[in-house]
Amino acid sequence: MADALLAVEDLSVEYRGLRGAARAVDRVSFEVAPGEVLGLAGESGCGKSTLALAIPRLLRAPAVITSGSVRLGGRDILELDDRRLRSIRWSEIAMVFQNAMNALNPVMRLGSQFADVIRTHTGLGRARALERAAELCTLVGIDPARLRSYPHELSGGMRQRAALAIALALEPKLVIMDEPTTALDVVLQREIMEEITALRERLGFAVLFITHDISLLIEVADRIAIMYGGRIVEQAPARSFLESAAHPYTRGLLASFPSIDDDGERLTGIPGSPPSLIDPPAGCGFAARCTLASDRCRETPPFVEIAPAHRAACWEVGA
Amino acid sequence: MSRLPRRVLFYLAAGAVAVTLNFFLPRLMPGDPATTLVATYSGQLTAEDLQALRDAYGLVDAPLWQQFATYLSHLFRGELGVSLSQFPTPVTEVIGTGFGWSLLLGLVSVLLSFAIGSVIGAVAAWRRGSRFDSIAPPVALFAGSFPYFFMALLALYLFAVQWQLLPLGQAYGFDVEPGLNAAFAADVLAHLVLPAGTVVLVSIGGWVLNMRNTMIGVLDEDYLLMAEAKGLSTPRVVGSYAARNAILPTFTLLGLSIGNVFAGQLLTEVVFSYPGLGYQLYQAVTTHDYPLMQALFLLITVSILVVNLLVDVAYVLLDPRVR
Amino acid sequence: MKSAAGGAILAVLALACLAAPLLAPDGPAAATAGAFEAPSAAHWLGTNGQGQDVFAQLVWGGRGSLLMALSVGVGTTLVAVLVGLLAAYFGGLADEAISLVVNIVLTVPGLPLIIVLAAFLPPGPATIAMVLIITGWAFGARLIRAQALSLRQRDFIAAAKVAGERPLRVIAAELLPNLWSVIAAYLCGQVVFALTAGSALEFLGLGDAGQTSWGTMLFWAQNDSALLQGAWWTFVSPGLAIALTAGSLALLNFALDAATNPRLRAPGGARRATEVLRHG
Amino acid sequence: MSLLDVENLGRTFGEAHAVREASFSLERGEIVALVGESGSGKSTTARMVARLLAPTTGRVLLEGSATVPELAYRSKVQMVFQDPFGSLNPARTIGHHLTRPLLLHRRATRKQAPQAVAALLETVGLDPSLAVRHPHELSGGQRQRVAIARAFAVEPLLVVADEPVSMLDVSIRIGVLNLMERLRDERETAFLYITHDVASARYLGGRMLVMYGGHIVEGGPARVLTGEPAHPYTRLLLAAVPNPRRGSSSTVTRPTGPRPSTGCPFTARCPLVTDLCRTTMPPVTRVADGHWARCHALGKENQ
Repeated sequence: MADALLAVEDLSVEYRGLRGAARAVDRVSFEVAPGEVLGLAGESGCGKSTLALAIPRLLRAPAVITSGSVRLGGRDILELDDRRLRSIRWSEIAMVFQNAMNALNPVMRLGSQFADVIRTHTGLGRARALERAAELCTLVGIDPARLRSYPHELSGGMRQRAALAIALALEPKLVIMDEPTTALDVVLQREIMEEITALRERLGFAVLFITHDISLLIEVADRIAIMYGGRIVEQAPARSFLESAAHPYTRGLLASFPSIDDDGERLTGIPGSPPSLIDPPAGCGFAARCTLASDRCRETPPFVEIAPAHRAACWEVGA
Repeated sequence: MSRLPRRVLFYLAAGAVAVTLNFFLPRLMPGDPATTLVATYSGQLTAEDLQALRDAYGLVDAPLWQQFATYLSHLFRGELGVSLSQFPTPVTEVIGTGFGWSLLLGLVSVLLSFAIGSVIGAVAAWRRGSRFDSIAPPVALFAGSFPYFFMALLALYLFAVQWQLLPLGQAYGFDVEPGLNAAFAADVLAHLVLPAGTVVLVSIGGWVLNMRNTMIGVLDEDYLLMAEAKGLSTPRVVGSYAARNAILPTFTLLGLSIGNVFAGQLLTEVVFSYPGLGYQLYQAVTTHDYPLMQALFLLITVSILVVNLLVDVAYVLLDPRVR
Repeated sequence: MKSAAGGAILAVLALACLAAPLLAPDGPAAATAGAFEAPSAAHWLGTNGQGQDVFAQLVWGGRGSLLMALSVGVGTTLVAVLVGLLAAYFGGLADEAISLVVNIVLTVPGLPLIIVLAAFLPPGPATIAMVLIITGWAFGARLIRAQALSLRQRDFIAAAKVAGERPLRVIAAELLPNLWSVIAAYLCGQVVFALTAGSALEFLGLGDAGQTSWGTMLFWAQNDSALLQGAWWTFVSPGLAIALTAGSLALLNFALDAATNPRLRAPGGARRATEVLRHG
Repeated sequence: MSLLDVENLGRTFGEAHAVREASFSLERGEIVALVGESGSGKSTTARMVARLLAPTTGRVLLEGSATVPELAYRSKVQMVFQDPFGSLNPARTIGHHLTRPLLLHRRATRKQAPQAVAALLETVGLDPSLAVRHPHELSGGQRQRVAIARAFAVEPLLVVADEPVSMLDVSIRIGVLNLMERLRDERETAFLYITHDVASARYLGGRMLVMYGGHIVEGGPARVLTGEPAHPYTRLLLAAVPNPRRGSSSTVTRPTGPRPSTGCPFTARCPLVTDLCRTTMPPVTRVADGHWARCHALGKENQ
């Protein structure tokens, strides 16, 4: 897509720990169009959170970006100097973290946590910034009086809404949401998801939505990418995802979700456990657990298009 | 403010324990406290003085609780008894300026070691894994485990005896006229360098380790990540996000060490014969001046309780979650 | 590496003291030379105010000091572990009462109390040891209680109950094994505390000046104003001995502490790394 | 006489009523799922059944008796915990975890213990060589299987499983759920399965009890409750669960206030709330055979 908002090319991240380097993200490429919701799903250890932090360059030692580029609106974020990097953070890329309780500064009132980011990027006075904060609160359904409270005085749902409001403070083009509703109960999760969909339709920002819950993604995302062993193994439109999923791991994952209205067929899940990131197996990481595995799988399968806007990295499902 | 009343009650209880302990201290001595007291000073004291002494300490042969009652009544009237070694001057007079000197030496050494130690600790945490971070903590720990009085003796020997750069002890020279003038202040400062310097050297290690461990904890928190993601300026991130949270546990430790100023400094005051409460306690112990000893012990304990209470009050202001 | 260095220094010191009869056969008190003789071939560390050989005093005296430090260290650690575990396991009223006592002992100043107690009781190493034990256990009790409390909430303690274990067995077989490293680190710290505090008391003249120990050596150095005579070896030798022992124990403690709290040693990011590696 | 009868169980912490009037029973070989959001009281109920927590009111009968001695109760009722990293002692080997219950309940002598441990590990699909390992060397899924093996060491009649799979990766969860089901079939062990995930409760089949605000508000066969729920809260719960097949989601009421102390706990969020609901707790109303709910709205429909 020529006019992609975010274009990630061949991005790799390594953890230089005590027992050798672990490649948490391995030559990942994907794009996000303006206003689009790209879902990124995978199990723990697949590298999705590392990828989320790599894009705005928030990774800290021992994590190191070893290759690739991250273009936002044409400019490569990895090349920016510190000052320009800071200027695009939050104004163009904002983030919502999994546990808002830890993401909000416990000793600072909510109001100042809105005001400091608004004033840093817009130079508005404190009063004007607090007015903007009040607007944002009403936008996400929080009583503006709450701006005077501290994070521990808010309920779980309210904290997550506040984090969402702060993320939208500067009307960013892209919001990266790393498991934003995983810590919430299912009813509260539904409310926050509807909140996000409504805000997106109104403000038109793009979302990189990261979660382990594929059924949630199928409802909210436009396209879904599946990560395994630090790589994207499949990417397809959300609408037809259930029927069109081709990669053995994706199919295995979909077969691991019991549903509300199934006819009681037995599910199998996926035997074995995720690959070691320290000395990753040659070729396809899923070969050890894959029923279709063959000698060919010792070479890394290409990430080929098997249908319009539908790509997968597997020899068995290739063209 | 639910936590504060409970803390005030605790300090009152601790105060009561200290007072009772103080009452029983002389009764710890083998044999009857009165006779031992009398024996040590029988030469210099007349019969009525001895009797006055007995009354002063409720050491009359009344039942214990009655003795305790008279002891308490004296206490509340501020009469801590009469010093034996400098009979008959009341103890409060003997103590006199000791409190001030202890406070001066204490505050200077604690605040200095806190400031320097915390900065080194914060830098070590911020540049985790660097060479600096692998050297600073063990060196700090090694210096911290040095026996203080040996280091003080060594410093005294080198700086005062061998190179004669600094005064040998006392709080100020005899040739200087005490008063609010520059000369006197300069002289006090000169006398302060060695005692305070040695305390700082020994206690700086503790602060380095404390701030480093606290900072490492804080730097791993999500709100630090969010602060950086918000593109806030580094001073803002370090100041109101990292330091503002790291200060909390450090503050309680600061409170404890200020409290210890009155107690821990005893060795410093003895080695440098610095006329604080600690030095006076040492003199009282060596001259078996029990009334002075008890009064000093009580004063030191009460000062520590007061300081800790102040720290608790301040802590409540610092941490909204505790309010 | 650090713990190896610490261990080595400690071993050398301990061995030297044990071998005192061989190294200084005629005992610490023998006045065989003039006062304040500088270190020489005959007297490696010179002589003190009474003409006694400083090296002999150091080696013989070390026995007393190290023994006292060890006994106080072990004593306070035992009390701390006992009190801490009891408070943590039984909780409720017992916990409230014990914590109150611990906090009071912690707030009441240590050194002045020790000095006043030592002044009232007959002087000597036994008094010093007893006084140090009475006042030295409180911080450890609070530390062990906090650790035990956090462990007690963990599910494996509830699981042990569900499996039918009896309370005392749960403390001994399930709780304690997780506390060894904390207890060992605390023990090291306590031996250092006992050594320095004990020597300080002896230095202040509250010990038994007749018995030789590193602390009393410093007392006599101060008393004979060795300082003014320039006889630095009389106080540097015991001082250095205490410092080396304390330093090596501290290094041992640091290594133990780092082992028990990996976050201190490995850089912070490693916690995320370990999560990635562990799942990988 | 059922295997387990829970009669009017209640528990308060200070003035908070964590569990109120919880009553249900369990037969041998039956799986009953206790479903609810956080704060609904489901874990507290589980801990009372496992005798880790004493009830404030009501009682738990095992095979008809409320006074079963401690060790005997433990040999019949075991528990599996939620956090795979917290439920095994980091300082002990896997072998130790399995040997202790075997010895305590005399299911094996010290000499037979190693073979018994190996057999237990194989039963839960683990390689016996893991016995010498320590918990930190195992993955989350493996640890949870060890926890299940430990529960089965005493050949219990009932296993209380408190959110046993919620912290596991999705692909591994099904493996553990299938294991629980197989053990139920092979050994006729009953399970009290505590979860917030309605879909996994339905997958395990058996009966389902829905808890809200400390009360059990609906009970019945899992398939029926997920198909035609009677209680408004159960309907809300099912509507909120992400369901890829259903597409767009229905609107959900928003919580408007704290939970009332009198009357039905759900009044604050219930679309059908009336004054009656605010004052009196709805009685148990029979909806169909083995399917009941506590809601005043039901009362009117049935008249």
